[in-house]
Amino acid sequence: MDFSFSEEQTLLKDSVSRFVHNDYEFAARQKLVKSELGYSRDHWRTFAELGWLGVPFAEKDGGYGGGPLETMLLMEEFGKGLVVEPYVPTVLLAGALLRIAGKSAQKERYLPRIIDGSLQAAFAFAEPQGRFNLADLTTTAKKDGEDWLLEGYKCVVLNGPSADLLVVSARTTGAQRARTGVSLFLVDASAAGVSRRDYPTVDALRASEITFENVRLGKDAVLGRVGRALPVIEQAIDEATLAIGAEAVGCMEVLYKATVEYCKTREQFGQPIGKFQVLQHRMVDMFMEYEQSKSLMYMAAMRMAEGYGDEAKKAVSAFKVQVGKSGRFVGQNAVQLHGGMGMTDELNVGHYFKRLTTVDTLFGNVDHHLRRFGSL
Amino acid sequence: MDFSFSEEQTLLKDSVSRFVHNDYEFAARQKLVKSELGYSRDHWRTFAELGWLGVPFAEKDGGYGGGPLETMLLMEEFGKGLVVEPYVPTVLLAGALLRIAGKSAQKERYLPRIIDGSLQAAFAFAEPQGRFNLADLTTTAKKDGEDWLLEGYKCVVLNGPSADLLVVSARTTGAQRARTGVSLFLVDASAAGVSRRDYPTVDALRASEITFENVRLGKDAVLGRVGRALPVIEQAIDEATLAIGAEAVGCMEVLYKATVEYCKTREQFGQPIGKFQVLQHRMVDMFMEYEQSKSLMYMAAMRMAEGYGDEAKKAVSAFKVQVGKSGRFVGQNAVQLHGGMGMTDELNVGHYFKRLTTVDTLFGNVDHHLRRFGSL
Amino acid sequence: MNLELDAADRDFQAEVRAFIDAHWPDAARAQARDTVAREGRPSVVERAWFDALVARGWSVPHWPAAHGGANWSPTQHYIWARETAHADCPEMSPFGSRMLAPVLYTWGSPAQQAAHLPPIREARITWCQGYSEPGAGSDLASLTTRAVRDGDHYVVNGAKTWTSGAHHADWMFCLVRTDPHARKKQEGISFLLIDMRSPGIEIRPILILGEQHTVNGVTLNDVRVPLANRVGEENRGWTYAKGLLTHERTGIAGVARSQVALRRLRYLALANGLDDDDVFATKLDELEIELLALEMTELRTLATVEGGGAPGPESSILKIKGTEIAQRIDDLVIEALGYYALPYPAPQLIDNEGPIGPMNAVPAIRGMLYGRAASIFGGSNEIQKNIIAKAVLGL
Amino acid sequence: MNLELDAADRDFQAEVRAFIDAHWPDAARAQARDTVAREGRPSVVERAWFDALVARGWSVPHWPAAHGGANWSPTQHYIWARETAHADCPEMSPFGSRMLAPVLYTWGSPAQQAAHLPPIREARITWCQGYSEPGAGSDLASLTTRAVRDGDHYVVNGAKTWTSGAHHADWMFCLVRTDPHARKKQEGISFLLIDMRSPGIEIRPILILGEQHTVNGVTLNDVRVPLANRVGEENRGWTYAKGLLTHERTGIAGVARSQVALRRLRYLALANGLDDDDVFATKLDELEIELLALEMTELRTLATVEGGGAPGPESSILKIKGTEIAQRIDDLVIEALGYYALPYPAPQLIDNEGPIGPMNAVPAIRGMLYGRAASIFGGSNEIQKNIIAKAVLGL
Repeated sequence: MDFSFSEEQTLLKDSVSRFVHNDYEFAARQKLVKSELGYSRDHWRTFAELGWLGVPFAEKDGGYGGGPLETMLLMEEFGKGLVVEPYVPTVLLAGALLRIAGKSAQKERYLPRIIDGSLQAAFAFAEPQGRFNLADLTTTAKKDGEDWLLEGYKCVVLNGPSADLLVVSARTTGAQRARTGVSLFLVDASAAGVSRRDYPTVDALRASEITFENVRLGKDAVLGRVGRALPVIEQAIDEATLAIGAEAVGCMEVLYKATVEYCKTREQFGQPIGKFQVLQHRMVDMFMEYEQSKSLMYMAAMRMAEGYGDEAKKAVSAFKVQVGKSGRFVGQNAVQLHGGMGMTDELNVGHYFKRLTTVDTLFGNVDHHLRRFGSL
Repeated sequence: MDFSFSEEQTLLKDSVSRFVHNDYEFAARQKLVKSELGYSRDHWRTFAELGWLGVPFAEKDGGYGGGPLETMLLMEEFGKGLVVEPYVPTVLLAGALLRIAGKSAQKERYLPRIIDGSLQAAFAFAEPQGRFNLADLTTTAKKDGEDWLLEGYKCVVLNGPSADLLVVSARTTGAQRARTGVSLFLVDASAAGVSRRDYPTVDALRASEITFENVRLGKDAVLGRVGRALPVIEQAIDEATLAIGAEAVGCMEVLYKATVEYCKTREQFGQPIGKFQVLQHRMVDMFMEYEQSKSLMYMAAMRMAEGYGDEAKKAVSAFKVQVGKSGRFVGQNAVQLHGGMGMTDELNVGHYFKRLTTVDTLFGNVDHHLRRFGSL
Repeated sequence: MNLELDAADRDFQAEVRAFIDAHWPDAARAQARDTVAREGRPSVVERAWFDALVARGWSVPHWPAAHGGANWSPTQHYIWARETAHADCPEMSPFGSRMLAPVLYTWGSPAQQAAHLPPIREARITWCQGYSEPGAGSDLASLTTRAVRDGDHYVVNGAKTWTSGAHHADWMFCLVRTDPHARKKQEGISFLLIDMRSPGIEIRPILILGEQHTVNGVTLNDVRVPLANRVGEENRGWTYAKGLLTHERTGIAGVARSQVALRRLRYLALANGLDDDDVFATKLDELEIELLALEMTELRTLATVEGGGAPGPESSILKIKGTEIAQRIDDLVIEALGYYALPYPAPQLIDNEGPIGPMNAVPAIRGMLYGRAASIFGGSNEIQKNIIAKAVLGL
Repeated sequence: MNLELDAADRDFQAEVRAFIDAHWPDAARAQARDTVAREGRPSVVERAWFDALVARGWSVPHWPAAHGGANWSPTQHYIWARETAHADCPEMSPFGSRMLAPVLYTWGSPAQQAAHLPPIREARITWCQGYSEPGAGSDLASLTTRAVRDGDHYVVNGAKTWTSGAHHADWMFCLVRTDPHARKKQEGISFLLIDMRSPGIEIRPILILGEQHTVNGVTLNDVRVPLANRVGEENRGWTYAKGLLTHERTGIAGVARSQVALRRLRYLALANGLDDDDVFATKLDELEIELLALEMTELRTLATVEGGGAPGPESSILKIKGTEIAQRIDDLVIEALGYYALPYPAPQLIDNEGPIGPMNAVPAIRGMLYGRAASIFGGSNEIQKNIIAKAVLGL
């Protein structure tokens, strides 16, 4: 058993932490989210220069050679700063699918551009009827000679507005919820037949509803094996789940500490409100939720690092359940204990709360992962 | 809408309250539960003299002509005193079955003896495999000429040790859990083939495991219609559920008030512990649980008084869910806030806690009634 | 004891339903349900509804009959609240009709009553409440906005915050400090009516979680307020303000609103593939039971009041449980929506292109965010529990 | 970072398992699982187990090696705790081995160490703890039992309460007040070792919920205690007693015990027709996740200690979460048992006629009742949270 970080891991963590601390103060972040793009291309270039966009990719593919532990460290720090740059959709979702299932030619074509920051990507997997079931697909791809014709509708595609490349899950055979018959396609976002409706999300990210009408794709658009993509999708989603969970742990740390600080200084009825025992115990509960989440974050990351299998899936689901519950508790009570101030848009507290709410939903909420945990 | 009690109802409530207050102090009750019998025959005679044993029976049957509201008032007061006399099994279970389903001859034979206190009875319905499903029966009764032969095993039969008369549910036709094919039989406790193992329960009542081996019963032993007894059983159990729920409300009132009093006087760290805000809010929560339970008690009693149907069943289940949760919360926290004293056998607090724990289980726990509520 | 409405109340219920059917058409209902609630002046259909209320004498039913109230029994008020909530009828702004009016008809001068009660009753004038100040949150009485006499005026300087609807309001009722040397901080406070067009008033929007604009910061710089606009005696304002806090209990639990919300949640769950989900169904059933209990608790309070008594201890539960249940429903709505809890387009985008996802996804997330205020504003739930501990349990 | 045991630890784990297999036979395991735990002297199989421990040098592994400890790393302690809990091995009474011994080997005289440590190590002598007093519950330092010098003895008068195992104990370690005039109440307290056969000691059983006899009231009337039985300096006893509270953290969370209990609960649920019950299954899964989190939190603490650091803030969670989880498991056991949660026959009846209902129904309800003490005794969970608020959050 070993809970320590390597020197390289510590360097990575420190460099992200420094960036968040020095270059990502809340006011600047708020300007970004109100901009047309919704994030900063300059920051994205910085990420590329510091090697962060290559963290999960193998050195032979031009990456940093990191794994779940490195992603965890980076995302936890991102969480502390509520970083809005589309790291998850581009690097951790589309990037992971290419990393896991891509043929050499596909990797060579896309990974360097992800790593150097010149390509934005998104993973279009969710459908309105499918809830959190990754196999529940009405989007279809049908053979037409050598080509494929893609037809369907994807909802809440994160980073949809910026994405150059879309990775799309579609059914090539089988019934609507069958585990086999699911395939992945690489689609140029500007291809004929692709139309988007873009919007911000409640946590100030950007997403799209995307319609695919008779989109013609060449055979090299297939990512991985035809009809066998579900396990690949599951792995990518589990990696991303660990990542946003780590982000949530970062959010919770900021929130419980900010609440403690606020309650030490805010006076009511002639004393700091932190002297009220009920609020003290509430903050102790927030602290405990944070620590328990952090514990399962370590477990999930270590299990994922050991190799992807049932143990890892189970650990990720356990972590996601904990983060969902703890995040709700910590977020709601941070707002509550900040009183009116916690309700305002100008204070950062409410924004962490919104991100925690979103993290609970993303990639399956508490109930979903509880059921998955029990079934594994 | 009318939340007031009639003069007669108030008189009944006051008379039970007076008895509990004057004749049922905790020390005397503790002597009773340690006696061989486990309760007081003198008290039982008093109940008969005051007319309480006839409360739910029609005036033409020699009863008081009361209904769910009267039973509720009486049981709530019993709850405050942790009364151990077997009112529920004799009057409210066996009595209700006779009242609802009995032929004139059966009522004439048994009801006067229940009402005058000379007959003790029990309802043997639960079986080890059946959990809270009243229709899940492996006990069978088979025709043998004009007679019936009863065969099977019943568990946790309340008042089994004292009962002269057993009402027994048994399957006469159909599959183990079928809603039809359930019948009721009146069985003399001393009949050949009936054997018992007696024991105390955790809340200091008495119960038995009862084996029926080839017990021969005459045709007049059938209570109600052969194969159609389930609705009758459900009604009797619902009436009894309302009754023990009301008892639990009485328990909760005693507990929250006792806890408030204790915390006002008990000093720690130089002040009454009732000055600690965390304990204050805990007691507020206890108080709220009590009030919410009381509200649903009124609702359930009024719905039952309007007539037995789905509305009434739903209200009883809602009440039982509330009582199960509130009882656990109030009981556990009364013990917690009394500290070490709450853990002792000598203080009454722990005994109320034990009774509340039992009430949660009896006639179906929170999960059972939640499911029933949702299905109605 | 029984739960049935008596014949007279059943007649009243029928009358209310007929009135709603006549004046609040189905189309208005559907729109109220599926769009984001808007702040500010009533829309055309809302205006028509308020006019119908005024014509019928039902716009301020809880006022004394002399001032235009309807003389209803508590049960009638309960029926009214339930029926209008279930039909999604618009509510009059509470600041004038429920918060200021009782102060005016109890302690206001005849001139003040004549000037201000009719426009409130007719929903022609909107009010905002100037109580909270930066720095004095739950500890309301430590307010510092100063009013100094200058001839027949007060000159008011200070700042108010969390002022709901200040940006739409014609008038503000306001607590100000007139005696900074009073022995107790509660004793130097006066109650003023301030015209929002007065020079020296500045309004700064405070955006609430999710960029919603309902509350404001209000600065008062040398605002001149005629002495005639002081309600009651000088330095007794706290008594008036505090009096009205206990004045109004009906509806504080929000039972009818939560019933409507829970019904919609069940529909939403069905529409989102949760119909077979026992675990989710259990959560809904648990909530429904809690809500039933709360409704009965409210009815018990009503019955006491109807019998001429003061509300019993059970009434103190209403706000705490009411907000807990409402917030829990909001949370479950988010759970039910799945990914469609995320989109948060600007209202104009919805107007132009229609909603994203199911019809009520957007009001839902907005409602959840704003709903967090319910346990904070108007005396946080922690403060409520302090009050129960002291007043009910004697701790 | 990784969770795998290294080769040396895996070897150790194998060694422990082999030891358990050799000295704690399956029959003993089954009996430990299915019967009511008994107080007092070890049974024959338990005696054999303790003897094997002593022979192997593993009876007090956490002690310094000089006094017979095993010199294990924190990871080895963790492995030991887990393996023995999963095999239902008996535990040595903690009063001598975990609570008194650290005081003795840190502050005791050579004579005291020589006299008392070996019999504790060999499980030949049992101790009880005389800290709590009637009137001083969580506020331990306000104790009033007086010790007055009389030649080379103290004469002790007073009363102790909640004294676990006093009725079996040979000795009691005890806090007494030697200076009633000390400036702070913590400063006039001394730490005495008292022979329970001394004249003047009276023991009164205090039955715990459900007539269980584990704790006692102990009265001391003119009990004469040699000065040589005082540990350390006079009036410094509080320091010694307090020191040991932070001494021992491993196992405080009861993770292994709760894992065993949860595994049994799953079995019980299956045996009681709950295998298809999604709602119940969800509760078990939620608990399992909480327990996983707690185990990881404990491992993080272990890792810090192993690295030579002081336990981090996360360690303060262990007791609170540990007892919450254990009590929740107890509650679910009662739920799973259904009607068979009710029978409560005297132990003799079970001995004579066998259990009523499933094998472990009776230990279950007894355990649930006694388990309520876990959040009260040894510093209530409320006190624990006060400590975290102050020490960790700086509030």
